Amino acid sequence: MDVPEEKKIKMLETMILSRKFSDTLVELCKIQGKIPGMMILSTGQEAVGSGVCAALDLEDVIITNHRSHNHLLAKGADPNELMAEIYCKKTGCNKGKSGTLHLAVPEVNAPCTTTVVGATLPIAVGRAFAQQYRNEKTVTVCFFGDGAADEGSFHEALNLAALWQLPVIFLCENNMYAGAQRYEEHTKVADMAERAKAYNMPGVIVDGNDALAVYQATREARQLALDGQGPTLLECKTYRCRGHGETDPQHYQPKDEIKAWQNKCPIPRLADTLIESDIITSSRLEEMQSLAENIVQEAVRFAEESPYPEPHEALEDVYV
Amino acid sequence: MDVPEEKKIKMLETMILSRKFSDTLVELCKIQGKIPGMMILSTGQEAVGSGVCAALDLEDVIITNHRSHNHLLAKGADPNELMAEIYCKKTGCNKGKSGTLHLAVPEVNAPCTTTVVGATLPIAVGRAFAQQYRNEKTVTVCFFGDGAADEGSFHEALNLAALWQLPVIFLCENNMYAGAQRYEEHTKVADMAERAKAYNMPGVIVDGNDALAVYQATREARQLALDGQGPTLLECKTYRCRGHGETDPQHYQPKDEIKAWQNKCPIPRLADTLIESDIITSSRLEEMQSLAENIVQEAVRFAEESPYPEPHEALEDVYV
Amino acid sequence: MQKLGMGQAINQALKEEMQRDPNVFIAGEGVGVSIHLNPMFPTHGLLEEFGPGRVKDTPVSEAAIAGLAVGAAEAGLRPVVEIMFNPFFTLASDMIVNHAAKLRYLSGGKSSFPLVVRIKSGAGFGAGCQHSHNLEAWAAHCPGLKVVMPSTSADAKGLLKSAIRDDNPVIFIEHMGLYFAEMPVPEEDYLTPLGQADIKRQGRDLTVVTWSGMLGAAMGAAEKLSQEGIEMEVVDLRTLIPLDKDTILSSVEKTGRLIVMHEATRTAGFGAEIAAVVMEEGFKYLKAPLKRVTGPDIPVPASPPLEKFYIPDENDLIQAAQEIIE
Amino acid sequence: MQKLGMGQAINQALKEEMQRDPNVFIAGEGVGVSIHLNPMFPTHGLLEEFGPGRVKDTPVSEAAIAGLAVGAAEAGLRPVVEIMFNPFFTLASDMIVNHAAKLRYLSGGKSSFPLVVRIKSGAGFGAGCQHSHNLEAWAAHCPGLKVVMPSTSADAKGLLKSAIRDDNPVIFIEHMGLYFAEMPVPEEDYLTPLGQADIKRQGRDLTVVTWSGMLGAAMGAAEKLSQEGIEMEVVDLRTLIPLDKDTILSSVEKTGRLIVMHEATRTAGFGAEIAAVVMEEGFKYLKAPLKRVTGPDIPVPASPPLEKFYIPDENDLIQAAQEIIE
Ligand SMILES: Cc1ncc(C[n+]2csc(CCOP(=O)(O)OP(=O)(O)O)c2C)c(N)n1
Ligand SMILES: Cc1ncc(C[n+]2csc(CCOP(=O)(O)OP(=O)(O)O)c2C)c(N)n1
Ligand SMILES: [Mg+2]
Ligand SMILES: [Mg+2]
Repeated sequence: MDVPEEKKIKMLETMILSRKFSDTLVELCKIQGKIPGMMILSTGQEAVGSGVCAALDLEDVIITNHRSHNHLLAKGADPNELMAEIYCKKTGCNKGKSGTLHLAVPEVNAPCTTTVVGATLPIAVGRAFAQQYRNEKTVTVCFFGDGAADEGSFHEALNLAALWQLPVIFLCENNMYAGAQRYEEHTKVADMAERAKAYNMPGVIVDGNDALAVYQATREARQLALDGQGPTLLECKTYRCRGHGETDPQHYQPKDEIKAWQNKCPIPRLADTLIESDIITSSRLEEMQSLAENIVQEAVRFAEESPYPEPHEALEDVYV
Repeated sequence: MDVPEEKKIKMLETMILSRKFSDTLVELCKIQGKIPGMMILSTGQEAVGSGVCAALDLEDVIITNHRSHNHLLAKGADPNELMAEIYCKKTGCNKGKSGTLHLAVPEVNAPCTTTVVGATLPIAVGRAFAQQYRNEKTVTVCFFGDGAADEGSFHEALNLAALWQLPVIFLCENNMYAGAQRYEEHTKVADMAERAKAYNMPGVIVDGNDALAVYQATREARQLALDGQGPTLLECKTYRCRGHGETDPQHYQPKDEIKAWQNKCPIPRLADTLIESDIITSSRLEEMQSLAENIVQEAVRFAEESPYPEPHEALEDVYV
Repeated sequence: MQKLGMGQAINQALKEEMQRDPNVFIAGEGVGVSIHLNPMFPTHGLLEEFGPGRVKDTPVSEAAIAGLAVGAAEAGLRPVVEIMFNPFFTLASDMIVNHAAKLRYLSGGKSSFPLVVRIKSGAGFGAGCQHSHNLEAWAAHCPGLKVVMPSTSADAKGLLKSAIRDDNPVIFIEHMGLYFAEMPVPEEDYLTPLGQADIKRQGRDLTVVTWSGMLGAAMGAAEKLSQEGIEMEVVDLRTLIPLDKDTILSSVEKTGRLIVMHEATRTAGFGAEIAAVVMEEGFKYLKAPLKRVTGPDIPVPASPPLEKFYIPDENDLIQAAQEIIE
Repeated sequence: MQKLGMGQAINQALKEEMQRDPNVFIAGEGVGVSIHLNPMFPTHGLLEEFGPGRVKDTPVSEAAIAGLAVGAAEAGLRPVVEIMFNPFFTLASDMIVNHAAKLRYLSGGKSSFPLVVRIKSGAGFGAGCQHSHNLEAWAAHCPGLKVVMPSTSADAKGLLKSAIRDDNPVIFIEHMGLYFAEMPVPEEDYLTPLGQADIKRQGRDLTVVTWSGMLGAAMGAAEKLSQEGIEMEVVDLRTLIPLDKDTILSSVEKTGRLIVMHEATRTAGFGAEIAAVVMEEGFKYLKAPLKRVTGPDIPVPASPPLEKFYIPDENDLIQAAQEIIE
């Protein structure tokens, strides 16, 4: 399957934007009191969210987890509102109720983000059930980490989705760590994709640092789902280049391992491919970068200038 | 591996006893007010509990579920105390606190029985962990049904047991139904043993109506566990000849399916083998049957004559 | 008027709502093909009427069942899922408490989760504590959830229909003992509003606030007390959240004496909340300290005399009433 | 005397008990290798001291962690397992509530389950409601469990050691805010008994009953009220189950006025239980209705002004005290 040129460009753009967004947050969250809560980034993993979301229509749904920024930006969430929410401001996409961890952006069909590890999966099953129930020609993508694949909810969700042949893609973003635990320290199975067999479901492994490969695998899984052939477990192998969160000293991650993966950074990799195949020029790449820079600057400005919610607003939005 | 003769005899004895026990309960629980609670039996599945437990030492542990009578009798639980507990009498093995569903018999290393489907598995992991921690030369067998294999607890338990190479045998008693649901209606995977792959654990399928095969498979899994090679998922294929419980009209179980499996009854099957191979005579078989008859009669008498607990005893045994 | 057990009344509510709104579907263990062929059970016959597309039998997977409801509700469907017995609420509780109850708030009000979780509860079946464990106080302690516990068939029908049409997640707890007690139920389509307690019997001498399986005992006790000249007002709470404080407080204002009765264990049960509310807002009305008539702080035992000891009954209430009147 | 944060005090308790009893082991997510290299955290350095055989890092699998404790405890080990944040108690709750709490009862007293589940809790970190949700009332409503919530480092050490030596399952809830507040802790091996509240400050005018993260606010408020001439007695509950009714009731007998303060949401929180107990057994002592100072009935929001609004503080307590005194 050939990847359309505009999709390739789109992926590169959202990856560059995500990286700029993250890099900016790295700096901002060092400033005491600026950004509340934990800061969990996906630096180095951008090919996954960007590759997946480029393969989706706006009507397709994603359900994402604590490491969501790249997924949401790639799905088209407004950077200003995201940044403002990360700042916990009133203008944030969730009025400051969520903060950085549970960003919900129903406008782009990213309606539920949950930080409970493994919880994305049963919810995605429900969301995909609604698509099947209403005969929609859409799918749901469920993001989760390798650590989440050890939660009971993974198992229940995959079994049910396979049984009912729901239009859902279980997207395991295997970044080789779950908190401070290396992959081999939390499971004996060599590849998470192997677990698909337990549900008689296709399991696919893809190079998660290759946006084009991620795109293609997603398209294929999406087609299966739309054809009524049910779910796919898609494992994207990538690497968590930064700590679990920004306060994590990464003492357990070998320095040379980090280095080696930094060298496999998905962004230059895709950029080089596009330049080599004359899809973009290097000056276009620079434009993309400065556009991303501008977007993020603007988002920061928007967030900084926005007010905090008033205390009593805490009482709103509990019930309809 | 050859099955020792005395083990073969033992298995036949406990199967006959279990069946007599169940058949008696079938009649008793028709009598209004005689036996409280649900009556859940394993008629036709006796080769599983009897085959497994014959392969264990007394020091080996079993953790069992709502369909426990055969497992417990085969492990050596006292029929009088079991029956009295099923009658909810004071002399029951759990003083009437448990009733038929959660019979705990720590004396024979059957310390925890739980009716929460899937809950046997994490507990068995803990029990096997203790064996490993203390370097005991014993194993834990965890009984559960095919339905239980869809619970999240199954997944978490198998992953952890494999990771730590715990001495546990996950014994899936696949009786083709989970409540009113046929196997194919609750999962897409052809064999539950296939799920072992998801944890890089051996998965073994055995004819659950063949006590000798169950014995042998258990011995092998036990040896692996004792050798420090960790857990095995052992699927015994059998059939639930009666309803889920005794009030279940079995309207969803095809009559001829039941008939066909009744013809595969594990008891005559083992009895015939033992007679044909001259291990027992048919008069010995009759003796076994009347011995079982006596044991069960005596258990019923014991239970009937025993008093109920005094109401205020309800307040005891909550805390140490 | 038709006479229905509570299971049948729930069945009627489900049927009417499914006929009315194609977005309503039901899911759970055995909600379609069941081990019970019993028309007294809530989902009896619905598979035949609505087909397997809307009556979904699930594997034994409580977290997935609840997650199904959360995800489908976000999409605008109106799931009514069943948790077979109250203790298994634990297995669904992350999805219900951390998701159904919180995701709307976390979205800043953008998403809503119009779902109902039906839970069978109640002791009295000799099944023991892994089947019988009343956990309504857990749900009541989680902002974002509504909690409904009907005690009559007619209320069950009207309340379930309201719950299904409510845009919030509703925990709907059914006492199985009531499935078999036939009571009058209006034939027509009616809604009983959530958040309104119902005075099931007027009285001037003391108030008992109760709900679910205990209403019968309360009414029986009221009858007997009346013969002694003590008139007990029986307030059937019906919904725990939102809590109808007004009805409770006016009743206590009138009678000056309050007993709370529930089947759940005493400590940190929902009776404590009633006590606290009345203490805070109705202290001046009280002529005597409140009493709680509840299950003792033990797991529900299986043996009949023990289980009977566990379940609060008419006599316990009568005794408490006599003490409080003195 | 050494000054320790509560995390360090817990660390010391764990270390001493592991040295004393080879049956004690710890397990959980990141209890060995952690994303925090911070000596203020409870399990810091234990892996190095006791090795991977006794300090078990687990996968992200809360049900398995709790099941590990249940099974190992039945065998006579003394597991101390950690649930990372209180909302994830849901995921472990079947194992804790239906098994740890009930299996002894179901065995007729034959088996026991000497295990400790340590749970990190508390708002104030801007992490939002899926990390911050105080659920002690859930555990307190489950007979078979003991529930401990220390508010000082010294108590935490002594209570955890008692919990580990207790033959019952103990839910031990730690407020993370207290990890970083250094307080004096005796060096030696001592046990603080479960089931005894502690009067942290004497007073004659009113009583506040509180626990865990709220003690600081209570002490602060007491100080300020004292300057106005109001002497507030501060009862630190320390263990919710078993509940030390005697200490609460004698304090209320003395002061005649009661406030309960907790961080958890108000409705069906454990404050309600205190209210009910005092109403039932200390009604005659009360000169004014009880008040509750608690989190409002909302999920914990992330944004600082909203989270601050959520968390009850000194001023809320002072205001309630002034109102109750009037
Ligand atoms: C149920 C639950 N348990 C524990 C945590 C704490 N926690 C947050 S992220 C994380 C690791 C998750 O690893 P993985 O699924 O691989 O995702 P990654 O962080 O690597 O993207 C843990 C344990 C949580 N949020 N939820
Ligand atoms: C967690 C939980 N959910 C539901 C039930 C109700 N239930 C009891 S047995 C059963 C079916 C179990 O099927 P399986 O595991 O195959 O065991 P079998 O009854 O066939 O031996 C169900 C759903 C339960 N006891 N526990
Ligand atoms: Mg990971
Ligand atoms: Mg089965």
